Amino acid sequence: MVEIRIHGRGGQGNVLAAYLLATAAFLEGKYSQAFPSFGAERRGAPIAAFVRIESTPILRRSQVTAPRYLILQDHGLLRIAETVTGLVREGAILVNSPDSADTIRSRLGEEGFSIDPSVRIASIPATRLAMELMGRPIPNAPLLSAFLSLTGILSADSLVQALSGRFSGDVLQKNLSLVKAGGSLVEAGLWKETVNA
Amino acid sequence: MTSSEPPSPSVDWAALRNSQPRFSGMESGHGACQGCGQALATRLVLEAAGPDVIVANATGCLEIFTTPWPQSAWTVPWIHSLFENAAAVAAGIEVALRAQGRKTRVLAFAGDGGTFDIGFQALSGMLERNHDVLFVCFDNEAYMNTGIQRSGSTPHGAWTNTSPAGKVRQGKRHFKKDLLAIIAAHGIPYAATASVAYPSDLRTKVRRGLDIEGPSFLLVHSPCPLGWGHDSALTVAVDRLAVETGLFPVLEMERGHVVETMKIRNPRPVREYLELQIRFQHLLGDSPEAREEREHLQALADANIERYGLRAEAPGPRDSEGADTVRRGGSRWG
Amino acid sequence: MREALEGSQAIARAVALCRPQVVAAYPITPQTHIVEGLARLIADGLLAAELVSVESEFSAASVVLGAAAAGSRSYTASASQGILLMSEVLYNISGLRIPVVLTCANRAVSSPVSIWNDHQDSMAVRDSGWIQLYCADNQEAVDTTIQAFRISERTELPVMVCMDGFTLTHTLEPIDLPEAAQVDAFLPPFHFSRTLSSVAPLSQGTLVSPEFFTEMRYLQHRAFDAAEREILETDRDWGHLVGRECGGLLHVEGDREAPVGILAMGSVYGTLKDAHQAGLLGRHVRLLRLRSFRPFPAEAIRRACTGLADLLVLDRALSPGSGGIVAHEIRSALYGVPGAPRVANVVVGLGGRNVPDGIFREMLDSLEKNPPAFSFFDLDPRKLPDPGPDASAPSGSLFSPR
Amino acid sequence: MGIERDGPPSPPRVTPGGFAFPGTTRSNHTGSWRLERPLYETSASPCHGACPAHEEIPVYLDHLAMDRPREAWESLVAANPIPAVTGRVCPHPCESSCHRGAFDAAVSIHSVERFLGDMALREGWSYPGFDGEKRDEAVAVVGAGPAGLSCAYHLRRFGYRVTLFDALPEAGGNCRVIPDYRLPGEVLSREVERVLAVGIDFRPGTKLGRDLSLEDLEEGFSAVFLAPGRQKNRSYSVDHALPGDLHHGLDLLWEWRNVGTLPRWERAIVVGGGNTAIDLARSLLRTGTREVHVVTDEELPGAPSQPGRGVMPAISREVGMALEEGVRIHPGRRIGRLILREERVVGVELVHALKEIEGQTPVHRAFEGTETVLEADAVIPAVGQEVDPAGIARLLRNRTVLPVLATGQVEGETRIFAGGDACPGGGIVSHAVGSGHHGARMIDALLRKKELSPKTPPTPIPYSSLNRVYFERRPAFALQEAPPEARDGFSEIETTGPLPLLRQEADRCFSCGHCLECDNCWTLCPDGAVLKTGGRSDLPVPYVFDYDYCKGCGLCARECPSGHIRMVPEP
Repeated sequence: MVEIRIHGRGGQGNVLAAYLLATAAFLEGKYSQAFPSFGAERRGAPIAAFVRIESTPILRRSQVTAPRYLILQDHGLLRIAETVTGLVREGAILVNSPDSADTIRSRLGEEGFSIDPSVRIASIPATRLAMELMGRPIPNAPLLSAFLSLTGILSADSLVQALSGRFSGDVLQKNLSLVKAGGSLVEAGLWKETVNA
Repeated sequence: MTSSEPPSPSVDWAALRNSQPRFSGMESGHGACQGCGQALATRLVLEAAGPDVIVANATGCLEIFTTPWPQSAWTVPWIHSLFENAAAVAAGIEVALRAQGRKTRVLAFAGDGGTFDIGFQALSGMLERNHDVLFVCFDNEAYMNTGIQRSGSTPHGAWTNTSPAGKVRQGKRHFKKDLLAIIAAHGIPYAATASVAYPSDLRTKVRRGLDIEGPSFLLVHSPCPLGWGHDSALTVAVDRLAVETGLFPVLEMERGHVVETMKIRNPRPVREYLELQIRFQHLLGDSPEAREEREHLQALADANIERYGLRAEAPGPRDSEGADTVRRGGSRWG
Repeated sequence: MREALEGSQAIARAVALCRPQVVAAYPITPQTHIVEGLARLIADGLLAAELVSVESEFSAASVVLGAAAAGSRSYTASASQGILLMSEVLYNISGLRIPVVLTCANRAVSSPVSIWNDHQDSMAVRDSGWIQLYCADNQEAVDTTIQAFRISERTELPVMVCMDGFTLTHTLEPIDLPEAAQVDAFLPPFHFSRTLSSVAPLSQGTLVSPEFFTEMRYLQHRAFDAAEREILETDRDWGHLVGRECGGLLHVEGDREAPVGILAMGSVYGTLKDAHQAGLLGRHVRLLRLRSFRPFPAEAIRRACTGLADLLVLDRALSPGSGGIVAHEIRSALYGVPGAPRVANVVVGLGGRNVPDGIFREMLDSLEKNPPAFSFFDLDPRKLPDPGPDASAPSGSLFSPR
Repeated sequence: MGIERDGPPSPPRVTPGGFAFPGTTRSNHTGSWRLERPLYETSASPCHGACPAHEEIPVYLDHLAMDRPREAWESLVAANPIPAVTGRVCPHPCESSCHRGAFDAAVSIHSVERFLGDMALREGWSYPGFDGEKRDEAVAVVGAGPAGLSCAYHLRRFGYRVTLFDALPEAGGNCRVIPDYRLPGEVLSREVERVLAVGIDFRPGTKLGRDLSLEDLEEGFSAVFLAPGRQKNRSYSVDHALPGDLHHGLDLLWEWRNVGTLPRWERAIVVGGGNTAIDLARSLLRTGTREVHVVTDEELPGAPSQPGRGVMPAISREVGMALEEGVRIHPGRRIGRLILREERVVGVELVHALKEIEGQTPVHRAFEGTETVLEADAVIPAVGQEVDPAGIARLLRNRTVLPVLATGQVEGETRIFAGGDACPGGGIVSHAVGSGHHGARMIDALLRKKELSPKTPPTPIPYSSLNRVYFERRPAFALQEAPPEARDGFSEIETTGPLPLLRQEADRCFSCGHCLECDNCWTLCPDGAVLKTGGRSDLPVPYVFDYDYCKGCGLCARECPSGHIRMVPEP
């Protein structure tokens, strides 16, 4: 079972990102589960959402405490301990940031987190991309696209289809262009072996 | 001098009763007190409303004295749920009927407790959501069902078991809640007050309330011989005085604006009203406190008359003296 | 049709398939998405129903009471304080024997304030005369919701469909939504034998004297016997129609011959079963899922417990000063049964506390150490103001502060 | 064992949700709560009590108010067959007693009575109630004035054969001398003819004591009713002095009626305070006498009075109109001396005087030293009439009037009854009508061998028993009255109004003690214990109490506008 934790702030579309991912998985015939961290937080506060993907029915209802993947909707979240807690060895973190993966890794060290060397880190400037292509700082579409490209666990088409189920017209078109752009910013299949490991 | 004969055993009373030229929504045999103003008011409201109605009834005397299972006095479909939810139950009935395309009219009945106080929230919500319901409050100015405790509707100075008159208190300290002003603030199509002393006026208002689409509200002043402490024969007389003193203004509002009032040609002194009721007996003495409260009540009555412009010099069809003058020949309802 | 749906949206769609004519609700976390979903379906013309956005849960319950009494299929949903605010009306609806379906998005009850899931709200109204069906997952919540209308209308008892707040309501997962034609075939148009009507006027909600009150209550109590049969039959019929059942009154699986059993209600059962399948329990365990808390299927419980030496009962609500609630009833059902298992009762997951899959093994291990009859299993004594002698006890051990 | 029922009743079976069937409280007979029960009870209205003709005034007012003029007239003539006459000439004591007078103004009952009387004449309505049992007995009635006519009429209604004797060629009695401006002769004639037409064997020109005797009547008839009236002028003189050309007032009025002429004087003095005096004074003015004075030792009606002080018996309205027309009235005076030249009157000496009533007998007193002189060329006494003893001396036994018992029987007689002006009291037409009616009822009782039980005068319902809040103040109807300057001839002074106005006037009636059928009791009973009977023959109309449910709260009695409901202790 793949367990993913998405971190963001209220209003950034965090839960939606989780739902999109789970929906994309469902569309590929997999079993999936997505749920928010059930917080009472208001707009702007750090929040998390969870995704489980599996080829058999998912029974587990507990929160995701040991995720394989973290998706961070902004790099400021790296300062918060809860963000990285429980990440498994050989896990991976995708960060929305203009900074490079190395810069992020060293910043984590500066914050006092000891990151296992097996943990992989990647980043894309998703917010900038969203501002350019959509005019709004909603980074989740390019992030998800990049995540799928890196891991290959689901196809970008499934994400496009999931988005089509939620949006239409101009908003959908802009999201689709964000998916395309996001996916192109990372090296496809870079984390694939991790998945298969 | 001729007297009516005692009932003849040969008379088919049931048949006679069933052939009365009026609709009977609440049958005889109910257990209301002798001279009950609420029983009278309810009978009148139902007569005016006719058979094609559904009644949602709040907890209170009315519910208790009409439905001692396995009996019921009601001949219209009737449901009692709780003290505070008559308006909401009626709203539910109304939307259900709307959904089903049924044309039956919906009435909600409550006392002043179920209207001014515990039921107020549901009432306000019902009015705000524009349900096509006529809410009728039988206002007897205290919680009578539980044994005469003060309510938001109890008038200033009145004795109740929770606003007793004693050495340092002269009955209820607070004023009767100006419910009508609050109702007015909802801007509903129609709201009115009425009195059992003016049955024709009351009937007209029931019909108007039912005819108008959307929520309507009718406050019916309904004396309680037990709680007010007046002779059971005086129910109507007392209520007429409530109107003619100005203490209970009778009026109609549309969209929150007063459009019609029952005028008073010869306002009666408040004392006449107080004297008939034990709940005000402590205000009739010569002590300075009693005098002050009496004057206060008179001032409240005068203020009502002024506020609603109740004074009239010339007779009118809807003034307190002309509204229910008798018509001979069985045409009271004509 | 299979769709990936948030639990609340799935419930909204399931309710819509049942063609209610009146929906009344007041928003409260975590119920809100259900009613919002229904509002959207109505706004889009996909559901022809009157949506009454009332000013309180009290009125929500009152409106559906009136609406159902007036002959319309009616639905409401709430949670937590909302259920408690409704409670007076809930008693009334059942006492009047009016068929209504309510979704309880289970949530803790304040104070202190908690918006998160446990079963305190529905447990608080367990004696209100409502059928209570607890759902383990969203598919079951959908299926149970549809079944609930039929059960309610056949038994003239109101049905509360209990689904865990957030854990189910806010979780997106694949759902099989039945076809409208299937639901229509399964659920006939609403009929209430005592519909308020000027054609056949009846008086409902009368004053009943001591002379008759006992018999009235008895009638209501007996209706729950019929409800047991109705729940089973309805679930079976549903199974024939769509190919899946919801577990009737009490679902038993796992290791049928095992001497140890765990009984749970609601979504925590999924995690338990997952742990069982993953071998995390470390022993053979019989799994019992109580779906129907009211009617309480005492006979089914006695049968399911045959051969058990120990039964661990998970409660997600508390009767302060007493302990768990479900366990009491289980013990009561087993009272006097020869060879009945010992019943250990743990309260876990109050106020949304995570119930991780590893916790079940700890519970089972603790059974071997002659545990107390009742404990707060996931209590962390370090957080108590006066930790006392057991302060050093690690989290996850059986600990009874009494 | 204490008290046991026969077989325990099977208890009702509980229902799902505790529902109940509609209207089932009817099995709950809350009438058992009652300590007092209401009764519908018709009480006498004050107008009825005051009406000498015993008219059921509220009843016919009610009919008219409900736009049933014919029924109104029919119930009116059940007591009084000549309403067009009485409606004009009666001083209507009913109105003085009317409770409405204390509220706004008395109901103008006489206007209604007159209107109905006129309408009946105009429409040609015939009397109801003559289709009952026919009786073989024959009754003689002597005197075809209002008393005799009334008696004959009611006897016919009871089914008797009636022979009516009168000395004069026409029926009508002293009504005939009432001037046309008050009572047009034609109105009188038509009502009299209608009475005679009910099958009365009328024998005009037949005078008792001349053409037949009392013994003839006793022999030929089962009973006799005597109503000879007072035809003999009371003797008049001033200290035994009399003018040579003495005319009595009543004789002048008869002359006017029969011949159509009256003497013309320069200045005539009429002595007396009754209707004859006033009628004559006004007639004289109309026929050319330049100045007419009326001298009476009584007070003007309505003048401030001491108890016991005599007041002019003339109808006060008539006195008022006489004054308006120019008749000069000298109240509290009497003629002390006639000033004669030869036998011709040239003037009189007036002296201050008064009439006091002490017990039954009037005492006249004059005050010396108060004399004044009034020139005149005629002094006409109109001081009243006496019973003519011819033919009835046996009954009079030296008394001036026929002594009658409460049963209407002449003292000492069984089969001889009397009424009208020949008996004590009386003097007005409606009284005569009433006494004739009473006589007829008593004769009927005698012939049916029933007890002769005269009705005791009913105690009228007090004003305080009415609930006046249900009435709106409304101005009373008034007959149109010709202004004094236009009253030169003998055409009627007062004219009536249209039906709607009279109907409204009738509607002003409080219906004291009678059911208004206002629906108040039916409307205001909290227990629905008042039922309308809707004209069912087996029940009283219009309402009955259903004592199964009446809790005895008393609300209906308190709110009955007309005092028709009384609360009595439960038996």
